[in-house]
Amino acid sequence: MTVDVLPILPLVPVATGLAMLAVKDRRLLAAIDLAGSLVVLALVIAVAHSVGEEGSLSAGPLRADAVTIPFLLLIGGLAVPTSLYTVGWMKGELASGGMKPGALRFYYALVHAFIATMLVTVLADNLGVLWIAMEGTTITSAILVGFHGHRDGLEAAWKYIIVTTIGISLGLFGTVLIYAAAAAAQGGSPAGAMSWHVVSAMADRLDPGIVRIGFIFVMVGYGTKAGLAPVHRWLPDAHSQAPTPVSALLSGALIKCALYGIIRFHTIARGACGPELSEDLFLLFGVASVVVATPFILAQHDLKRLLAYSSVEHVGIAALGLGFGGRIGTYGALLHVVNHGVTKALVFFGAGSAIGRYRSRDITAIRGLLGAAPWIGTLFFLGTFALAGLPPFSVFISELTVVRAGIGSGHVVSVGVVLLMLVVVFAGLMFHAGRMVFGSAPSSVAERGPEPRTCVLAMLLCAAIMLLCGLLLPPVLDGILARATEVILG
Amino acid sequence: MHPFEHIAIALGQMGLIVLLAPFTTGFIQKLKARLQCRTGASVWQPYRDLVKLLRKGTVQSDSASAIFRAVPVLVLAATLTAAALVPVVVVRQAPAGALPLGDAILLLSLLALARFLSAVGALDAGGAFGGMGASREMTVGVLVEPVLMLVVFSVAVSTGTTDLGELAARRGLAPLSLHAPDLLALFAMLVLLLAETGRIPVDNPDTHLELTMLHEGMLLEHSGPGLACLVLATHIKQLVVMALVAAVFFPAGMTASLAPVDLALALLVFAGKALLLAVFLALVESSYAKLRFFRLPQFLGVGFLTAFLALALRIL
Amino acid sequence: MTPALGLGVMAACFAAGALACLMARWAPRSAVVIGHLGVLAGAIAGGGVALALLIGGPVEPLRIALPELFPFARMSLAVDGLSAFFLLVVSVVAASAALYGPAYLRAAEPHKSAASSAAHVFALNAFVGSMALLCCAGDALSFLLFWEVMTLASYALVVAETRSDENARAGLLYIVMAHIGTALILFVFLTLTERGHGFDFSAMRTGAAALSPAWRSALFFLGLTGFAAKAGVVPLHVWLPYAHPAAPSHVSALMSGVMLKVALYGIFRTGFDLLAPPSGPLPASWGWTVLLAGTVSAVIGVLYALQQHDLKRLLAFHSVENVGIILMGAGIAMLLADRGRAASPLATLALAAALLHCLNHATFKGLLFLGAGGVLCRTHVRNMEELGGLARRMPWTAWLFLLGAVAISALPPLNGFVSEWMTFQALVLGGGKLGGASGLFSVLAASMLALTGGLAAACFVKAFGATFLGRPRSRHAEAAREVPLSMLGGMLVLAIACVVLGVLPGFAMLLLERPTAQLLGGPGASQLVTVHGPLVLTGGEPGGALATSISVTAVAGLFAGFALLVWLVRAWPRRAGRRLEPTWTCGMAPTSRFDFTATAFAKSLRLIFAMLYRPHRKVERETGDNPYVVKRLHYGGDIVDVAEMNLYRRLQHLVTTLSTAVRDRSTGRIHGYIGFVLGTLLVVLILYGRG
Amino acid sequence: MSDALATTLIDDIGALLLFTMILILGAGQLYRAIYAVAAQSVFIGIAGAVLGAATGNPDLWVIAGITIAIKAIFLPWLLLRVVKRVGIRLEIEPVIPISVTLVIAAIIVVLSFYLAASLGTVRQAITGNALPVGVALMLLGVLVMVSRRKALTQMVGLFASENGIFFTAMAVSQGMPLIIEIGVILDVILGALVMGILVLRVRSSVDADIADLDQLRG
Repeated sequence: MTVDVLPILPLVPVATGLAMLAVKDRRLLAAIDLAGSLVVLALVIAVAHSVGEEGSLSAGPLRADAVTIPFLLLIGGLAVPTSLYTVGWMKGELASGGMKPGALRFYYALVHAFIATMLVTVLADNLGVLWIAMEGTTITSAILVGFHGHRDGLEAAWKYIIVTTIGISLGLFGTVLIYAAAAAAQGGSPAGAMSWHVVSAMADRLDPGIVRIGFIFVMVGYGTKAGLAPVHRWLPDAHSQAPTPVSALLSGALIKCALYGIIRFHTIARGACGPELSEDLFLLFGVASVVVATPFILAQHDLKRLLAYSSVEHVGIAALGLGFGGRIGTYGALLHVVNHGVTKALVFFGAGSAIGRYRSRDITAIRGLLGAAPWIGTLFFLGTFALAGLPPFSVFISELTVVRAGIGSGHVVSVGVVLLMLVVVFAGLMFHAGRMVFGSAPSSVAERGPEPRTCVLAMLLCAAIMLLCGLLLPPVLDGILARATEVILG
Repeated sequence: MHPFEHIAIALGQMGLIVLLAPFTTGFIQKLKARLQCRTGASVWQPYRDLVKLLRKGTVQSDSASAIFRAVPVLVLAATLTAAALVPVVVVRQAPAGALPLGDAILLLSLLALARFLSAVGALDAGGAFGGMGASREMTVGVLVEPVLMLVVFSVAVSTGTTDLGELAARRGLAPLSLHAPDLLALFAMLVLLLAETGRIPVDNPDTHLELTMLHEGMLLEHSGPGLACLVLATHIKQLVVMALVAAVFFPAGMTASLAPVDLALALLVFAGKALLLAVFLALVESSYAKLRFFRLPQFLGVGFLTAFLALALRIL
Repeated sequence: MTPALGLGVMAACFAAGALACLMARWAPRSAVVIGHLGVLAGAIAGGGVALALLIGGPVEPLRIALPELFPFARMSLAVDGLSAFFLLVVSVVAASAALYGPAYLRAAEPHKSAASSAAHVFALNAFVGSMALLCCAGDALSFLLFWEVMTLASYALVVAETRSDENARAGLLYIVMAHIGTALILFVFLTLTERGHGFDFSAMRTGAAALSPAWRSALFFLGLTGFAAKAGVVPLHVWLPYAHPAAPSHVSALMSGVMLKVALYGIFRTGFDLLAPPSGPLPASWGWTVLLAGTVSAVIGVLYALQQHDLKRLLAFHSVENVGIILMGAGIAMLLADRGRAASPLATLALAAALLHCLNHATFKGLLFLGAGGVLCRTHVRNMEELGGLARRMPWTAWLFLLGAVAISALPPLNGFVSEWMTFQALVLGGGKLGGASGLFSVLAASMLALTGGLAAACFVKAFGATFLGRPRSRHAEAAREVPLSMLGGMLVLAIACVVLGVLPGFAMLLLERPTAQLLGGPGASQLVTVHGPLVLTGGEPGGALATSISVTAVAGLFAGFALLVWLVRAWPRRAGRRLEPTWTCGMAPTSRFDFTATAFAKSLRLIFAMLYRPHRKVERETGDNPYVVKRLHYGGDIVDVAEMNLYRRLQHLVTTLSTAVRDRSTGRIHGYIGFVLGTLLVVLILYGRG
Repeated sequence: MSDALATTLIDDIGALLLFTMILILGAGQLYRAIYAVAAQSVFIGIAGAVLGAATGNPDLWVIAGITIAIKAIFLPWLLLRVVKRVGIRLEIEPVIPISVTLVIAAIIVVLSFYLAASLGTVRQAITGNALPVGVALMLLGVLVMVSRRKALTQMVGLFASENGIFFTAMAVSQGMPLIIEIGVILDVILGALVMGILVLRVRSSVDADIADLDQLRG
């Protein structure tokens, strides 16, 4: 494979975004959107294949190594179902007046800009470029969150942009400190002090004191972006007010990119000041996320906020995986990131369609979903089962691995607390999902037209991936994750 | 010894019980009458009643199902099988090859089966009295069974077997080998004897006032040969329980050999024991009033406590 | 046909049955039939494999590696004696339920949509298949996977009709309790696999051996709680009376008869096999807890069953009672078990009693649920107060239900008595051997078992009487007709099993030979059967000091002989025939209102055990103008399930108030959000800042 | 320009920066806060120039110029235009009393110097005490955002904390690579534009300050 695939990858969504600005017709926009996503997916698979063979690909500030591939696959994997879902969803929005035809092209362009910034974040080898791309994701997604323009959307957008910008500036300060440490280690010459693979190579020569403070700033900064408790409070507002495809991307991919950022610095900190610091911090934030999310899931009224808090909980579980450390823990965390991304997208699609159909986000107002929309109802219910961690689905396998790592590394108390919280959350999710899915739909909703085929297709795609990874772990994915674990643990 | 000979002995003893049973009831009725200064019916009256009933036609409720007709047969069969299990005259070490008959738990369960089936029969006729009789009989059953089992267990725990034949053999045939735990167990057993045979403090056998009768309530709807079977079963059950008390607490007098003279002597001793218990029953019946139904738990509670003390003394 | 091939055939049958749901869109009726045929074929194959392993076949367990699904764990099947026995239990009930299913569905839910019948067929095959394979699971991962698939499939069957909210609530309570159980079991298994560096049971055994006794006991109690939540032991039984009646009757039979046993299989596997110390006696605390839990479950289960007037809820509560009886047997077996020295015959007797009661309960509970299903599908009414007089209209179902009632009340000729008699022997003679306070307690447990037997008898006289006997008390009962033949076939299979296991217990002992020998290390259950083969059953060393033997076969023979004799005596002399007259009700014309209803029947026991029931009643008198003339009287009385009220309502209330409090306290203000970021940063800097 | 002189100059500028941050914290009027941020940006420009001279790295001069142009001139102008368009009252209503804010500020400064003291060898890489000053400035900027009600003052706080990061970034040995600096500034500008748009849209549609909206909770 020629090396130049790498720089093209982020440019493709930028190109499609610009092309969309000039188009007004909805169907054409949808077609370009889908085509763009498919191209991105193809390129991602190509990059993954070549990294599989050559270990790493680099072009200028961008570099794709084993750790990047799972996240790259996740973003590419989610882009296609999201654009597929947007086709059906947009028809509904235009019909119900949620989206003005004039703003259509800006919406599509922003979504592709958002995907482009996420791709750069994940591909960036230069820590500064990583930060800039992260800031880019914040800005594009903040506009998307506030796109509807009504009061709640703007409030959510404001909170989102302010809190995450503060978070990211903390991240920048951490990056500066680590850059300083790298420069000092190279006897003052800043050559390559910003590029990750250089810094991580000489991690053991870095001054542990400054790397310690730098990592703390990065952990808290990018942790805010990733939605780790107690700095998670913007996440439910932003993810619940954003349009459904955007909230699927936010929950499915964006918080994972933030976690990717922390993983990059985790490798450096492991080298510089030993594994205790970063693993203790991951453990602290992980347990906090799972514990804090539980009461909000139980006593929730708004469907999308329920799913947002579930994202907080699952990011906490991924952080726990990294916190338990060791080969199994890191492997489990990466597997959980991928599994949760796909499952959360499926459930957000189901929730979006349900809200569109029932015209209300209140859980008590949505009843008899199985009756009103059988396909969407069943897939939504299966997705909730998966989120709750029941076996035939993939999330159970990754949670099992994380718990195994926890018991193996002797953190029995935190494993006990987490298992308890997972059971309570399971009860909460089942209670809410049961109330929504069973019973009989109010008559006004029941005959509200057939389910859009593209939405069902998108959900089927996600469900297929979810079930596939649940029943058997494909060796390709297993290989990718194993290699990524090798690189992370240095 | 040929295994079927073992069964022949059991059947022989069962025949003995079937013959003696109506006589015991007649004797108790006669004794009660005498205590109340009236002459009362003759001792052979129960036999005449049975023969009369066997010859009469049956009147059956129109709403009863086939189960109603089958119940008398099954109840009598169960009671007869129970009668075959209790050692009356002969007590032999069960030879290795023989089919062991005579386990106490099996005996009590067979009596419970009889009670179960008669209650079902009572419900089938569809009247209020049958239902009430069945409900009260089962409630008494619930309260009596654990105490009965506890008494048997308290004796079985030390000797290591619940087989009545083995029990008697191991406790030795010496007369009056009673110690403290045995005395308490005997007292509990006597309390239960009253409940199991449906005598005064628990249930009044002679009354025909529908609201008060327990065991009688279940027989109300039956007539003719069916009623004969059930009445005979009641008589046999009474004598079986007496025999059980005799076998468990004073096994003296039973023979191991089959010589006719020993058998006759053993028979006399058994008759003496049975009549002694009959006198106890008659005395209690004529000196106590019937307890209100919901006072029974306290009455049987006394039995349970004594049985528990007997067990505690024996095991601790 | 080697056992491995048999297992493959079984799995294939279940898969084929499950795939039958695909054709439900065009031919729903034949899809249901084929689905149930798949279950039947799978059950027969499974039963064959189990019998082959229990009777003939090699002694060491059969190991089959499954295809490698997950890289980190080798999944495998390992069928040893214990697994084979429980596979047999699953197969027996599954076969009869499969026979019973199609006709029942056609009668009970005639207008079942294609989609829901497809879902039903798929879930049923998944349910039975996962239970069968769960018994044969050879490693922790496949055990957990099949365990959860079993839970999910049964959840789907419970909430099949999506319309009724009551089902949804029952399903929710069921799946949450099941999940709590799974979380505990997951924790125990993972701790063992981590210590033993491997997922299969042998690695777990080495892991357990490496653990300290305190850790091993802690894991045992966690595992016990987990499995008890699924088996319906008293404090954790609350979901059972809601979930089992909600499912279709043949599924309730499977859930009550078999799923509870699979949970008990878990307790046997962890208690006697995985966590058991390699030599020396099991820790006494294990035996005590299990015996205590068993006794409490048995007594409370039957007491609550007595006051139920919904036929299927009554049977569900009886499952709690019978699980208690099994645990009593297991508890005394744990107390007596001593792997070091030659296992005492009493321990073998106790374990044989517990395992045999698993099989017996599966048969008669299955029979009773199928009978109740017959009543339900003909009358569409579950409340006993509105039934009555069905014996004349449904004679076959009535006789089979009566047979099941006699069996469950542990009365002689049938199988309930045999396993209960063995439990009595184990408790009494075991108590004698243990001596001291523990001996006293185990004999007291024996008398509690007798109390349970008495209560069960009273309860089933009420259930049978109120449902089948007397006059029909409603239009539905009036219109009842006999159930179709295939349903009777299903019930007959179980009835025959009850009779055979009751009259010839010796054969059951041969089945138990392999499991008891494997778990207790000593000679198997066959030592309990003396020279006369299947006829005589003895507790303790044959001929030794503790020999108590009974010949149930002889007793059954005598009983049948006498019954025939009495019947002849009664029918022989020709005399005036039979007259049919209305029942004597003090001269008034008898109507169905005169019948003794279920509430009236259980009233006396409700007053006696009022302290436990805490009954509360409300009586409204409707009087017309004259206050002394009562026009109508409304009587409402029910009992409070103490465990449910204190434990579950309070817990639920606590969790909801706590979470709403936390949620309400969180303000939406952005300053709070940024404050949290700043605060977290400062705290982490202070804690971790300086190296 | 010798190193010792550069270090003393950087320390002096650091003190000035801290002083301007105190001004922002204590500002009663919005105008004063905006002018204080402008002054702060000017000082950072000067620091850039000093470091450029000391290390002879031309990039620092470019950065100093851009900082002064963007952060000292363009952003305050943008903020003042928004203030005029929105016409909000000039007083700054504090969420937590000013005295408490000042106490917290003191704690933050002490903490940052305490932390910096623990870093032995690497201090040479960052001239003077730019590191503790940078940490203090950033944390105080966030403190301003926490303690002020109105959206605009929060934006002021945000720019102040970004200035802190810039100051430390410039002080690191030869300074951050140029493209990174320019990228960061570009992002700050974009962020400011989006925030401004949001404030104006809420002001026009709902006529309430965006920071007061707190419907989304629980």
